Amino acid sequence: MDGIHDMGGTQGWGSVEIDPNEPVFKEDWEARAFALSLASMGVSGTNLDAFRHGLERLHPVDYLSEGYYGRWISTAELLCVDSGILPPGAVAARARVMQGEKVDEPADVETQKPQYERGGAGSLREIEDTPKFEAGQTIRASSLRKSGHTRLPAYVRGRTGTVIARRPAAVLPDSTAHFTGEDPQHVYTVEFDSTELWGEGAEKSKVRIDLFESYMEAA
Amino acid sequence: MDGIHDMGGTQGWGSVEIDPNEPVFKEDWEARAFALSLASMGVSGTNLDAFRHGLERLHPVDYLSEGYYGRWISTAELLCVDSGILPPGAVAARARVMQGEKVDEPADVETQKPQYERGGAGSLREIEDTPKFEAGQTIRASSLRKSGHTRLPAYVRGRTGTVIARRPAAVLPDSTAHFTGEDPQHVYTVEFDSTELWGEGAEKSKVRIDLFESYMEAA
Amino acid sequence: MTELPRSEDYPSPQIRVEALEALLVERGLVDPNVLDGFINRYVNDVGPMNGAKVVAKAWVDDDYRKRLLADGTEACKELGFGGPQGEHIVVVENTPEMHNMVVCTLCSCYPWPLLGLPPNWYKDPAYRARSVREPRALLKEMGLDLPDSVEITVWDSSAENRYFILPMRPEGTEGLSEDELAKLVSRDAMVGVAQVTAG
Amino acid sequence: MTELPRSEDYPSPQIRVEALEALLVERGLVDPNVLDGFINRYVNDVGPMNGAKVVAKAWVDDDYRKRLLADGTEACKELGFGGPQGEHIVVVENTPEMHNMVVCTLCSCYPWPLLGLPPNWYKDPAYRARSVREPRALLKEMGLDLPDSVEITVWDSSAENRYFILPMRPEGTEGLSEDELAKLVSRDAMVGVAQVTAG
Repeated sequence: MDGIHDMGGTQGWGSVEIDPNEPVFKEDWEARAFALSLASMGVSGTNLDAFRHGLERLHPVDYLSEGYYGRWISTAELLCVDSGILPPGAVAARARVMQGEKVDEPADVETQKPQYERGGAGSLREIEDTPKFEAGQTIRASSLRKSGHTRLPAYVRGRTGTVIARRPAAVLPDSTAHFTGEDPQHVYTVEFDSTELWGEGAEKSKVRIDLFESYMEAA
Repeated sequence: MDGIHDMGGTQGWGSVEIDPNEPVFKEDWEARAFALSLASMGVSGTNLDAFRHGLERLHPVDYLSEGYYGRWISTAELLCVDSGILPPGAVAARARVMQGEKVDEPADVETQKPQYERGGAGSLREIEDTPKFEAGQTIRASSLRKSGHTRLPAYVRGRTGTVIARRPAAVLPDSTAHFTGEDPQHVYTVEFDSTELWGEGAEKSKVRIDLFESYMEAA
Repeated sequence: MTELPRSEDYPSPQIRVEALEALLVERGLVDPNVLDGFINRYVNDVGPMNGAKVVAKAWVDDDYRKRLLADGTEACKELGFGGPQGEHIVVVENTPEMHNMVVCTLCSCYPWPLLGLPPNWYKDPAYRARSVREPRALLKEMGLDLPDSVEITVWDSSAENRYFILPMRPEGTEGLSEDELAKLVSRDAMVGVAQVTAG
Repeated sequence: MTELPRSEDYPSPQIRVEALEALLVERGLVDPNVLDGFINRYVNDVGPMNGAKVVAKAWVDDDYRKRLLADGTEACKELGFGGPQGEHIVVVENTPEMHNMVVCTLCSCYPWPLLGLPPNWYKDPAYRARSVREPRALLKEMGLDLPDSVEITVWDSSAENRYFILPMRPEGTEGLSEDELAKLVSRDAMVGVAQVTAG
């Protein structure tokens, strides 16, 4: 989807501060949010791609204002509610109860974990399809915009680059995030020149990005 | 620039609420912000395009959180400081003084209003250049990304459409906002099919958008 | 170029408005009475009632309707409507087959002389974002459920042309005067997110 | 699909974390000890010290360096480093002519087994946005001012491959042991936003 998460090349964000003494977690709740988020994928029967898509489904203002682990805990809740593990509103109600309010907690609903066939653990798969592209080849990234999850960022869409390597095949996030199957595909690292992406006035540099085979066409 | 303001087709924003009894200004300060913003262009020697670019230069989080007239008053300040009409920090210092804090207000600086030649009031211009395009012609919108101001939204870049009308020539915002000249150009209304913009699964509809001649190439 | 502090570290917009006005007035750069004049104009004199007069006249006077569709700027001037954000007005007619609506995806350009300042929904990111991608779903959520047979065209005001919708005259209004008709015409119908009803 | 209330109307993330944990524990779906284990692992056992060992070994053992560049996943496993977010590790070498750096523009993918969880700057919108468009200006602001003669390649981790930078060994470290070298190697150098200095 064309959401706030797709940040490559967007402008106006200001500068980056490095805090050299930053702890792994700034606050205890962030550590808990991290661990619960990892657990949420298993208990909801979803997967990493669905989790990433969950982050994208948050309202842009929330995405920007909640912080990294704030986004994670919202997404963990989203996946649990999607799959019926928790009823809608359960987390907010319990949070209010914990803060001393008198609130009715919603009753459990029927679980509806996603049903789809997994080809193994993790995301890498061995496939027999003949690769469509090879190193050195010129390709164009698809210019298609999708409403669902995709890992093709807007900044390379429709742009021309060169394949520099083929990587292990992997499940297609566009399908896996929506539980319609794994659709494993070859993955390639593609190099784009900065002037192709940002115009002649751009800093001279290269971007190398991993693209799934269906994101690419021969150019 | 590729900023948060370029919202056409972006996703995740939720639904729109209409308040049928909404006043023109919800609060008095909004009315004042509106009037001051109109005045700020004149006193800073800038223009409407620079004002629009000022809105885009706000940090994305501020852009989303300050509200419409909040953005305007920030931009009015930006233009006054850019042109040296007010020293940097003057508004914040005065605001703090008005709230009872003891704060030193910064001394005035030398004004540096933009110097450039205007071809008249407003944005429309009469030009003698032969129009490059005509109604019925198929064109492609430029796919160029710019760091400065532009009125070519990302969602039509690189997409193919049909010219439906030529409109009065007008100053090019990309130049005028940066005071490098007016560069008046022909302007065309171009129709894009929703499937060209958003893919085959999109709602069937048309978008008609005004493009400056330099945003277009024959297709 | 100037960079402002982030809003979280900055005084509220409300107090910054007061501060900016004071600073500019002290320097003799703005006159508070002129500001009052701007505000008064857009609170009291310019608003959807202007556009409604244009629509009502076009409904009762077919010659005017033709002039309006041929040259919106001039036809609006006939009724005394022009000025900032109305340099070039293009009027688009809704029909039983084609529904038109207006947006400004990049900011919130709007035909001020005919409609005044834009309402919050028009400035909402959701409206700016969704109108060009899923107008039918958006209109339905906003209360206008168009049959599939009606085509939708969305006008994105990306330059200095300002688009204004001439809505369809509702049935059952044959006996009404121009003034009575004008009272039926809502702002939202002239932006293309509603239709006019007989009331 | 579920839509959550907007954060302004919602309890704070902090209290929602407690609520979610309580609800899942009550239902027997998560074990707090397992959560403690996850946290403990990434606070204490997995972090940049892992990557630093890989770098130091590559600096002192040229055969290892070649294996590392040829098959990062296997070479990291030799030192015991693998697991989530390390399914396929690709190691890229910085040279006097070519500087490499890593980003994930779409979220914040990062080679956990080698570097632990990403620091805030890596997750900052400014880093995610600017690294692919103006890497040289960004690196300079972050303290790494590269000569114009050095080319820059930015690796955007958009799929399941995880990129890891083998920084240049600084001059003046000829006499140091592998352990001493590892202490010099900073996290930021292994993401490509800094260089290693002799200390």
